[in-house]
Amino acid sequence: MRYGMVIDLKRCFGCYGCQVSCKAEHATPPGVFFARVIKRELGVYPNVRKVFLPVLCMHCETPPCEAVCPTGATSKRADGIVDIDRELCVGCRYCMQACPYEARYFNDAPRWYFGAQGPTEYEALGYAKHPVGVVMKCNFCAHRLARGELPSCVVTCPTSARTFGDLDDPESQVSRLIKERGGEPLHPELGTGPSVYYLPA
Amino acid sequence: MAAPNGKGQAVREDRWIPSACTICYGGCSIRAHRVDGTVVKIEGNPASPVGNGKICAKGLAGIMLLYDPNRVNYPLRRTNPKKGMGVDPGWKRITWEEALEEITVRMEKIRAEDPRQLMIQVTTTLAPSSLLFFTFGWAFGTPNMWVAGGGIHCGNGAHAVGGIMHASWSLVPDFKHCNYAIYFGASKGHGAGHASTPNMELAADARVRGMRMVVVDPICNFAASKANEWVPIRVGTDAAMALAMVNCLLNEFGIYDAEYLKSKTNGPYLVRPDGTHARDPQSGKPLVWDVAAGMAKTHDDASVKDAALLGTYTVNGEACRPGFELLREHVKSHSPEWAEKITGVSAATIRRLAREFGDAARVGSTIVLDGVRLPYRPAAAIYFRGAQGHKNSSHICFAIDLLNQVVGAADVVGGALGFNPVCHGHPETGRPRYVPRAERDGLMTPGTWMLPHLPYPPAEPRHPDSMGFIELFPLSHVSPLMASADQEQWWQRFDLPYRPKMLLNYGANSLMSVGNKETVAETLGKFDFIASFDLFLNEFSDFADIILPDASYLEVLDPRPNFPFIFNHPAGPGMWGWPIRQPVAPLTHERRSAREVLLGVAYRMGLGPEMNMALNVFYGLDGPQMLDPKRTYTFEEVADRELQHKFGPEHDLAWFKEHGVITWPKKVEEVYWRPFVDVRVPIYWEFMIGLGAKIRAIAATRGMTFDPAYYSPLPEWLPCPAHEVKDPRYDLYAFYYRDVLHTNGFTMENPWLDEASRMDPYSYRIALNTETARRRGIRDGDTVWIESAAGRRVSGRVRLTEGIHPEGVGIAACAGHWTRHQPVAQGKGVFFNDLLEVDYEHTNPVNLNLDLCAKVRVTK
Amino acid sequence: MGPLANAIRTRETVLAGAAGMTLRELLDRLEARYGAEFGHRVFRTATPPRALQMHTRIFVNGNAVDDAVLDEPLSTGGSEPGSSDVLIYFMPGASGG
Amino acid sequence: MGVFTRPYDTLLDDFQETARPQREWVEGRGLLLIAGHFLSGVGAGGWVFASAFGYLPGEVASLGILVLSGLAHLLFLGRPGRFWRMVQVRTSWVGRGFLGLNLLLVSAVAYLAVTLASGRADTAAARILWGLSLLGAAVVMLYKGNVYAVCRAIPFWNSSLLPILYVAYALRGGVALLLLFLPWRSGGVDQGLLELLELWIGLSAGVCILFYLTIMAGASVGARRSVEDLLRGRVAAAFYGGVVVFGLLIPLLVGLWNVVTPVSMGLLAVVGAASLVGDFYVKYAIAKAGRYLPHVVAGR
Repeated sequence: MRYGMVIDLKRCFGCYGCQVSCKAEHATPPGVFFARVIKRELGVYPNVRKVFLPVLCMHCETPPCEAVCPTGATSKRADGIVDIDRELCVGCRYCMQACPYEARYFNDAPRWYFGAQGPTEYEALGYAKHPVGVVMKCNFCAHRLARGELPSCVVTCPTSARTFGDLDDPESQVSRLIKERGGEPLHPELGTGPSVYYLPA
Repeated sequence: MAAPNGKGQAVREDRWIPSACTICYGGCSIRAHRVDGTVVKIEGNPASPVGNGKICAKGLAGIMLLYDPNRVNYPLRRTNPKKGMGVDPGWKRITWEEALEEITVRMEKIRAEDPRQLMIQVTTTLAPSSLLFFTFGWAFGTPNMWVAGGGIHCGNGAHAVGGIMHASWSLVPDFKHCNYAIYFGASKGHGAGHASTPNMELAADARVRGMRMVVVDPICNFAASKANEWVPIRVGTDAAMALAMVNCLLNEFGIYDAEYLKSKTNGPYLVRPDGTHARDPQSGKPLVWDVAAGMAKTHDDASVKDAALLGTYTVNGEACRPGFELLREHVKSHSPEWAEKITGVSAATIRRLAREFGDAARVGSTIVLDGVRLPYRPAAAIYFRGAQGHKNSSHICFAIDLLNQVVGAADVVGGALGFNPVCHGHPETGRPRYVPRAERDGLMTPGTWMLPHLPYPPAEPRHPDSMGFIELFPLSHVSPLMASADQEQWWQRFDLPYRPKMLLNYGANSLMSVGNKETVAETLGKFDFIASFDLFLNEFSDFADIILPDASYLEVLDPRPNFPFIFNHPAGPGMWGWPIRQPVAPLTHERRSAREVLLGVAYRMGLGPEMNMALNVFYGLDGPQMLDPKRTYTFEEVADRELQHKFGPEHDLAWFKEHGVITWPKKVEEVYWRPFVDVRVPIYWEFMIGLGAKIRAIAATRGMTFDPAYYSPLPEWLPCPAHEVKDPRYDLYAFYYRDVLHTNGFTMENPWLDEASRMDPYSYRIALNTETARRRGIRDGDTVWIESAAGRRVSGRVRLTEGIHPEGVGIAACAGHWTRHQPVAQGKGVFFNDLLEVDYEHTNPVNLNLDLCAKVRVTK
Repeated sequence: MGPLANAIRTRETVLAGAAGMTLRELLDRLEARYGAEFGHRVFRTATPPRALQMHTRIFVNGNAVDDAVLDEPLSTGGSEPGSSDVLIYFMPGASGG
Repeated sequence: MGVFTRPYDTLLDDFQETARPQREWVEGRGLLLIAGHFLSGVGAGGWVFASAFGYLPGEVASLGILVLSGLAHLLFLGRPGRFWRMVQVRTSWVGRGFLGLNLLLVSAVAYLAVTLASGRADTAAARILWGLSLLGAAVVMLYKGNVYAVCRAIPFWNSSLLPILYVAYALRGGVALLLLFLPWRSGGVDQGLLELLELWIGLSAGVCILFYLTIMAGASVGARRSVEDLLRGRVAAAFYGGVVVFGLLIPLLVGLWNVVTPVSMGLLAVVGAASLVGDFYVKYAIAKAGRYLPHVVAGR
């Protein structure tokens, strides 16, 4: 059993649905993005196109973040999810420097979206989940998986660009998509063995 | 359940409530997760075809709108009598009773004097439900109502042509079957707008399926980036390119669908030398030439075997030619080489695209769906805001749609589809039911429409008695004269017997949504009194006298967020869905639903009978659900009757509150209706000749003139004022585009969307071509001035990009708020509209569409 | 009712007519009484086919009717025995989007 | 004009950069970590030489500096109270550094206690403790460079040269620390001083070469942006002013001059001070120049 995600770059057009959906699901504080969208431009006029690359924690087979963690707060679960035990984290941010996918965020101090106006009803409720002084990141919406639901970004994606499933099962939709459409992880040269694959645009 | 929540107590309430989004007028179906009275998540509603459980970033961010501490919580009254931009009204909290009493008294006085002195202004965001405000206008007796957001976000030309040619508000490719879609300044499926989320998925499916997409646009944006080909075009010249493509199809490749043109268009209608139809003396019906019989017959004569599309025939002693022949001849002068000079798109490219489009259409082919053999034309030409937002609006859309008409790719499998022009209703009740029908001259009139006046047949032009002169220009929807610099001049010349005294505003920030702020501010200054329903104080509020704290879309009831289906219900095959919008969070403070308030005011004024009748008309209520003119109702009761009227007593409001949506399958003859409905559409707009003459006869005497070419029966390319600026210092075309993260102005205050916009390289920047910038010594990130030839200036930071036409200056619309009452929005982005002139000269004299481009120069 | 109500200064009027009178005949009589403005508000064109204006709605005994029944005899079943309640509603044009 | 002040704005602006700059380990509280790295290097180096020369003030100073570095590290943490958890030495260089520092401190303090008590440094206990302290010092000097070097996420750091460079700097820092004591040393010119100077100059030459190599390596791989930052970008001031002028030019000139004709002790102390300043700026500049691996690059 190894949870994995396939993101179809042919479908994605950079609407930021995943980013905001993740925000709403996890009530992440300002500046924290378990999922986000990178928008860049390639080519020279008139042969140019914008590239939309949604990123999140890649839940690597051999996670560099886990290797460098001095306390063992970061660990890989049996189902392939790389998770952080926020009770063990000392907040040295070594993992943030080690992660080639910029998937980790440090919750340095309490922050609210309306700043001095204080937390909204929603934030007061949601931010209680996030201890200050530790590192946080995407966990494939483990709490939703436990309820038998798909991750928030998968459910919301207006273009159905995201497919979630078991990479160990060759018959799963994720495995088939990777095979049929030639899925590739981000920075394969690093040998981190990501569980998130991208289908060509 | 007893899972602990953030507050550590056991959860008492944990519900998912189905409703409808309203961050943009897409109105996608949502369900809100409420825990102990707090909305903790918004998701799409999988039970509804309006999104199928998907929802975009804007919709997800609704929570931050709901709980924004900057919202208006109490009725406010100004204490400072002086009105002006940035002048603090000195808001003082008052009671609802005080507010309503003052409003009622003033309106009663106005109604006694002349009801037309009341102007009603609403936002596009809440359309179609905001049109409910128009029912109040009808009851009150004023014709002066408009969607103020329309100035920038509405498509007079797009909708009118959509209505005339497709019996619908807008167009999309048949994503399920189309193989070749060419977009002219449209983002359907790649951003906000009608059926926003559903189209995103349909477009993505089409990409994966292999639909080839070509995007003709000055900027390489969301649609263009996903397209197989981006064709950069000079701003506002789309009509020239489309005409050249039609020319290639007809005169170079000889590709056209004769069968379709003969039976479904007025192509065979004979045209006299003066341009009007040859008509049957008795019935007055247009004549066609029956080649088989060798004689002229009326268009609807069943004995016509083979109506001629080409040739010259003598009828009543005159040499007459079929409309199609005239079209073919007309476009001859519009060669790709001619178009290249205007559009900057090479003749070779235009030819190639025309060829690709023509081949992709597979003229003559058929396909079997649900056991029915249907015409199969998997090619579509789509236009929207970008293409139509110009002075030549009508002709641009007409010219582009001719591509579909010529190859018969209109509302057939794989072609260009109007949004649901046909609905046979729910199987149990047969409601809602509407079908386009043949009107004057056998031409199509829509089965339903968003507004009281139909695009075809156009009403008789009349001397105007409304502020916007829509009686004079019957093909218009939104009139810039409602807030133009020259309105007083025209009112005087046309002896408008009254002047606006009071403005009732519903959520529109017209100071930013129409054009440059000085002009709009001046028109707002003319009102004695302005009452405004708002979520936030905004730039417009500086001119309001009373602010009424509105309930957000998450706090109100609306029985029809997606009806009429021609507006924002997904087109093409699939399911019908009629969701409702209902409160997902309790109303707090002293906020109230504007709908309830409005109803209350009407009854309070003794307008009960008029209001109830207006509601009967608006909701199409009759029989047992008809509102009794003599009674009063709550809005809940009205909604309940509306739903029962459409879906039977068992599907009342209570049922909908629980289930959220009722669905039933679309029939193939509803989706691909064209072969099943006996109507024709005009490829030769003969009616424009008479219409133009009548309008000129009324307008000319008052000094309101226009180039007759705008009313020619065949499309022309006519330049925008921007194209005619001679001063060489102004060498660039500023245009706006719709960012995927924002719709209209109020999303700018949403911190989740603001955050994403600030991570986005383009949202808040002025897009300038790298090479263009280099020649001016402008570097990425520089702050520059954009100055229009008319001397209007906006400032902002530059983002250099290879993805924009070298002559283009691209700005995401609706940004640049300066009100301190929206701290998140304040100072973000660039206020594009400030570059726009609002006057008759910049208005299309057919549909009153405001020109949305400006010739500018960029300086550091 | 609606704006025209102001123009013709009345909301309700009773017309005696032979049973079997069609709606079109009724409207023609009203037009004769209230003039061309009425006709313009009711019909799209001055000459046949005189289809009803989009922004005019007519209810006969509480049922909305359209062009199809213009030339059918008015159904009875109004508030008075043997009579028909005919409600004509005029909307002003609106500038929308 | 938004709701937030600088850090949030910077964070969002950074997302528009092709290669996002690293800030956690250099800005705000991140400066504490850089200080910690600097101090631990100087302290460890200082201990090695001071204990080798048996120069007590130097030994004490080194230990003081090591304690300071420990505090700096501690205060940098998001949850200092949990510092004792940092014991994962199997794969984590931070864990190793933490243990190395503790080993060094404990054994060094014990060594001093034993030698001062007995007055003799050649007892078996003393030798063992000294050995342990040198082992600890070695780990402390080694771990810093490796902490950076293993970060493949930040190409400029991800270089095998970095550990060597940091060790060299640590040693040089140790020597520089001792130079600071020259003014107070009894007697005129002695062996130790000359050895110190030659040692210092040798090491300086070494760091020059290593630094040059590091930059060249960076310029040829994915770290180009970082090198630009260093040579002509947002880190240039710290690089030229701190690393080059303070850390290399000034001390080298004075040092060489002194070899020709001996100058005042005070001036030699300046060599040490300037060299230490440069030492700090090396850590600062390299950390600040760190940029994350870009994800979208032409051709992708």
